[in-house]
Amino acid sequence: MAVRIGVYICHCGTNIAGKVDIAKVVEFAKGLENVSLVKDYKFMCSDPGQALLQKDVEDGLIDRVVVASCSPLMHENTFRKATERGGLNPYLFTMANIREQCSWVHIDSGQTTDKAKDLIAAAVRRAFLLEPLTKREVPINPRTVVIGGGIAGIQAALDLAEAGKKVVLVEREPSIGGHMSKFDKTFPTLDCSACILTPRMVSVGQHANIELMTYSEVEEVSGFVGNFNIRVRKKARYVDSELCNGCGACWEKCPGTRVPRKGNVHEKLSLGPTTPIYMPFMQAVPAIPVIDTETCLYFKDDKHACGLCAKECERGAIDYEMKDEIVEFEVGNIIIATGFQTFDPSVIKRYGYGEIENVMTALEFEIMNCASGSTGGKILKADGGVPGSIGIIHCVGSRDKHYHDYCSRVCCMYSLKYSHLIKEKTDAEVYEFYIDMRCFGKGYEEFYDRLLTEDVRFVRGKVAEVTDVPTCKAEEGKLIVKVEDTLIGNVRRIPLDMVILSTGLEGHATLREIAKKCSVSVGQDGFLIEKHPKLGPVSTATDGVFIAGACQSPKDIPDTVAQASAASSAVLSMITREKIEIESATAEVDEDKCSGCKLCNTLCPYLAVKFDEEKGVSVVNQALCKGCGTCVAGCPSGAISAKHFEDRQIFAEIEGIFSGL
Amino acid sequence: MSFEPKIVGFLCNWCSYTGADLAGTARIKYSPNLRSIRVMCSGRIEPTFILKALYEGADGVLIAGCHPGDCHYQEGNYKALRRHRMLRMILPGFGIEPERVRLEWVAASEGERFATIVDEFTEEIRSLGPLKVRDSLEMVLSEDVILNLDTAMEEGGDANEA
Amino acid sequence: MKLKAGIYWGAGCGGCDVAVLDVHEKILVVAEKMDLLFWPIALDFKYKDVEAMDDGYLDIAMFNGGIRNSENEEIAKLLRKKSKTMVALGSCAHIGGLISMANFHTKETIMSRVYLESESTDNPDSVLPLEKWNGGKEELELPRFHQMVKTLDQVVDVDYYIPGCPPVPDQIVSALSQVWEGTLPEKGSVIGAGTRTLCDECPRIKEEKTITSFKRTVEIIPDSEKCLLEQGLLCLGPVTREGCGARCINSNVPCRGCYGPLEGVHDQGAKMLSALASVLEPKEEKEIDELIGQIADPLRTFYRFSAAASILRRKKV
Amino acid sequence: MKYTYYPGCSVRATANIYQDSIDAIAPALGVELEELDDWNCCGATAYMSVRELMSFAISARNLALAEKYHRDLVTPCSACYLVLNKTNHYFNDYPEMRKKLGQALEAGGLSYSGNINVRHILDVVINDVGTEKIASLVKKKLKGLKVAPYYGCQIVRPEMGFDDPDDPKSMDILIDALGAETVKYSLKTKCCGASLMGTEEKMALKLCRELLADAERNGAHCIITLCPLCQMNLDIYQSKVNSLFKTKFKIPVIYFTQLIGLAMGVKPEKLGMKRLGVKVSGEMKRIIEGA
Repeated sequence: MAVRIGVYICHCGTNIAGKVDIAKVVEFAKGLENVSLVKDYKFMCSDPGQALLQKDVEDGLIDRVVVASCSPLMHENTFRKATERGGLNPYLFTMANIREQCSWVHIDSGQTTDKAKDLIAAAVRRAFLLEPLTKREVPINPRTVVIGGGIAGIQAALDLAEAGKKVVLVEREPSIGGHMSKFDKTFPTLDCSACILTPRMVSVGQHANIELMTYSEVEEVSGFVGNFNIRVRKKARYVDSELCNGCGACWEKCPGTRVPRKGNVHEKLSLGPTTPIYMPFMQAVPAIPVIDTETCLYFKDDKHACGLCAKECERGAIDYEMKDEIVEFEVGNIIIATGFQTFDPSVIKRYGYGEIENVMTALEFEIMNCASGSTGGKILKADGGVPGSIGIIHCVGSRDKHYHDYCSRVCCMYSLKYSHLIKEKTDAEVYEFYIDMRCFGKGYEEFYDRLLTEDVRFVRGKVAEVTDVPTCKAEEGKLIVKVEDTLIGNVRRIPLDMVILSTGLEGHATLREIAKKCSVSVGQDGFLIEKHPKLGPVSTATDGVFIAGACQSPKDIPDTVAQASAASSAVLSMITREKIEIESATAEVDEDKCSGCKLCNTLCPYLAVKFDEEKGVSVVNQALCKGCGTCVAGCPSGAISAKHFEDRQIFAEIEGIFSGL
Repeated sequence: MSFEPKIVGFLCNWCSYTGADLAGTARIKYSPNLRSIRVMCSGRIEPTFILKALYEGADGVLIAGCHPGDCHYQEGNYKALRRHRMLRMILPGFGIEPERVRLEWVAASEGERFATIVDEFTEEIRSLGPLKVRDSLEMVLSEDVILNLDTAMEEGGDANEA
Repeated sequence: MKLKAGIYWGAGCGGCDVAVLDVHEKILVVAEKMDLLFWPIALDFKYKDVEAMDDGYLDIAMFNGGIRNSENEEIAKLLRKKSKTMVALGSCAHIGGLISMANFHTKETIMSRVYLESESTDNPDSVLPLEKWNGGKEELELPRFHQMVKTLDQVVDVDYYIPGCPPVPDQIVSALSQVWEGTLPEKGSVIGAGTRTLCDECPRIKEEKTITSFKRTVEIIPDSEKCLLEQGLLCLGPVTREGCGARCINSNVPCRGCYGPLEGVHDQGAKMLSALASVLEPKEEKEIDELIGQIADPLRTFYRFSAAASILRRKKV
Repeated sequence: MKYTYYPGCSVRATANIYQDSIDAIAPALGVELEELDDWNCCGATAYMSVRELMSFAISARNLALAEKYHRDLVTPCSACYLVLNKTNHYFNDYPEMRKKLGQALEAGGLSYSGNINVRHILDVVINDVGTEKIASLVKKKLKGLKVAPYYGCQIVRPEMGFDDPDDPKSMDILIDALGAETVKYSLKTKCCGASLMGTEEKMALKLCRELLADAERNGAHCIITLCPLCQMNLDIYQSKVNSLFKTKFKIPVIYFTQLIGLAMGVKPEKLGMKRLGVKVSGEMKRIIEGA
């Protein structure tokens, strides 16, 4: 039976009709091959507009639908649904964009009308060749893996677990807690970081629905939404977690050290024990030590003479023979929460980090402030003395063309927190060297105001250099910060005892690797790309993979927690659906045509194209395919076709564009 | 009337088509010479499509994809880039200036850039002049046309005697 | 009843006719089944013999060679008229063949190259072929040299295609047997060849491909076990129909594409280009250009046999 | 390895010991320097800020001349290195400037296509000759000699081309290759004040003092440099620094090429060692003569 195409032309008020001569376009469309009816309406997307086409479909007047209106990105779904309600396969509908890419962007109304005609002719030709596609559903495994056990991962895991869903939390380090566990106080409220974090860590450790894998890394992710296979490497701790009770006898007697034996105060900074067998910090979850084989005397010595910890352990938990273990499991969804790492300031030679004593990073200063750390929370110079003056340099590695363009969003605030802590703990003079103060969060500006009254010197200017070469008596034995004070218009040299570099945040070194495993893209800034910068901040281009926290962009704790909860609720919404519809417009191999040349095998970013050794042909895993069409263009024999974007459909569109000539 | 080029655009759904839509939302004005075809990824765009568009009457073809590193499908745009570089090599053999096929990266946020590209490209094509592959082919074929067989035989049947 | 058949050569090298002869003793089988009523290269027939036939008199006409001049085109039309089934035999009739690389030049440049400029030309008076010559008493007419090479189906309706440069003799017999056995497929089909690309019958080991350099056949002795493309040799096998028995491949030479593309592939050269570009290693423009710069004469490599059947068909003037 | 050599004015006058030491070691390093015929002033830094176009045109003339040699253009002087490179950069990146310079050159019967690679002799020594070769030529052990590598400002600003402008290491690795000891010298790229010596002498001397003091504080026996202006400033004006600031610096400031020569066992006279302002003495003398 002949194809009957219905063409609906939208006025969009005057948005289209103001520039496109609708009457002429209607006349034109009536003359097109296979078009059996043409209608125009003020607002096609309105209920009556949709009803118009729905009814024509219902009445059997047409079996293909073309709507010429706005962008398909705007209303393709709306009209697909209307088409479907009328009883036609939704893929038998197509759209001509005569608003965003036509009436809104051109001046001459004649040319705009001509363009609208061409676009409609193209859509009509395409419609003629459209094929119905079947909707496809896959079941969703209710278990979720959360990669990363910082505050983002902890929050997401707890949300899901509380909702009664099983979660596997995989953490790279020996304990969960992430960066937050290294903080003493949190801005702007100055509540104790450990006090708010520890209870959550304990809940994670004890929750019946959470399986915790610390000191573990995701090795491989395969499968697709609802049905992922995860392979995890559990690194050998050399301490049996079933037997260990965390008493600490092992590290108390351990003769080795992970820090330089003769190092200064700053070099010896640590939160937990500095021995090779250690817990990263005292509140660690799980409270089980781990042996650092790089520094452990037993492992360093071929004769394995030491073995002291094993002798000390009453429960016999030490196992030097322990090996890495590979664990595989299945999940339905993935939340990536791998967090950030801080910028390494040693690349900025001018600031002298790593070269000059008493230049330290923010994170080191953070550890020094921790009451349970190696200085007992005291702020000390490298030689153990009390600093009389401290400078804090903002934007180290951030807002800098040479390193990262972006603002790291937390440095201003933690720098203010440092000023406050320094003032609280010492009599030191404090300088903040800033470019702009960015105090945007709740209570942040108030905190800044408060600091302004705490006798902190704010110097607006980017620091040129930090040096220990004096030019006068007053500078001898000091660090000299050279800075242009832009508010007084002078270059200043300020001698100080200590300098803190407020280093920016960057995506973790392993982020690209994990992103690749999960088929998620990393942006030019080094962070994961979300599905939509505004409307899809926790989902990604890969269904079933969600992101939370600083792996997406630099974030403070409240934003991280919020995003983590958003990610977990997105996962819950997936789980509750039980099934998910997946892309219908996929690529497909005609096995009768495929010669097994394997050219397409490397092309798929989702690894959906695989070679079937038995049949000797390549096959596209329909559940994995996202319909990009790269393999189709790469298939030399034309054996792969792209449903809904077939060669002949695109050819027809091209012909349509020129059919009016 | 001055020559109004007709340009076919192949735009990837996620960056370039969205960027083109943004130019619309922002009401940025640009030349009306482009007719876009939406594909999911610039990796889908085959040289065949471009040749087809040129054959059908396009004076120029614009391929637009996500910026390197930003592809929604990770690496489709690199394939588009390589295909484009190779296509450029063979176009002169068909008597077509490689400049008539342009590849650009347009991000979803680059509405203004999209408009500028279309304007610039339109002007470049305008200065190159009309292409008219099909017309030129038809003209050549008409020079070669053989008279209708029956009439030919009636008129010159004897000439075939060998 | 015996079938009535005709074989004709258009613009070609005669290789296809030789391939018909190369069926050796099977020619007897052919002779048993068919009467050859027209085969100018082998037997003395005249055009007027064909003209004298009733329309549709021949059961099958096999036309090899491309359409280069008015004579080729006239006889193609004549044979079409006189035959029930029209078969394009060999690459030239099928997709233009090697001779259609001439389409990358104009008629004028070809004429001046051949009759004026070539190193072996001795033509002091710069005489060019004339279409008409008036000798006083009678006027002589020569076929007109056309502007471009065309495939057979660009001038007449073609029922079947037997590809190859030349077609494998056995495949010719098997195609013909389909005629007398009445097992011909749908009109427009390619017969005497496979339905997949050459990689299917290529015995080499194929792996996933990432191309980092291109080599010419003179530069390396390829590993005879491994895929030639993976070794950097530009093999058109992936984009070429099987059926030849991988003749070149088995001689350690890459496929040049004479069997043409599979159905649904609109342009063999562009498709090869697309597939090949997909698996190149570099991502930076400069590196890409460096790599593809290693391909010797890409245009004529990709379109060695299929220029006339390509989308653009010829160099635009 | 053959290069076109652009000496610049300094090494033919105030810094002729630089030229002598280059001449003394180049053959052994396998470096052949063919002097650019009819070269003129590089355009110099000061002139550039007064009459930019004129200055670029003067500089571009050298590049145009050098193009005929089809080789890299090598200069020992940091100021020449900076100005010639800057001219190249402006010529290649600013069409307007290219046009104007093209016209200027044309008026003088010259043309330039922008393809000359301007290099510093340190770059050639480190990256073309290589430290391996240099180490193999060492005849006199300089063990115990503490050397402060001083790069100065012009070679690193705005960029160096062949090394990290923030923390250049080329001379550091050279010192190691010669068997001497590199002292930590955090002021290695700080300005020596040369261009101020004529106008703001006190400021310039103050800058010199800082450089000398830091070298002394870090235990340096000598400073090596790669720039004729820096060398002159720190060497000739050392006594003036001493009298103004009541200091007692006695730090020889030599060219890196001289240090190579010493290690290769070239006679000190041939290297111009006798013509230094601050003579070699004390520990350095002991090491050099004793070895």
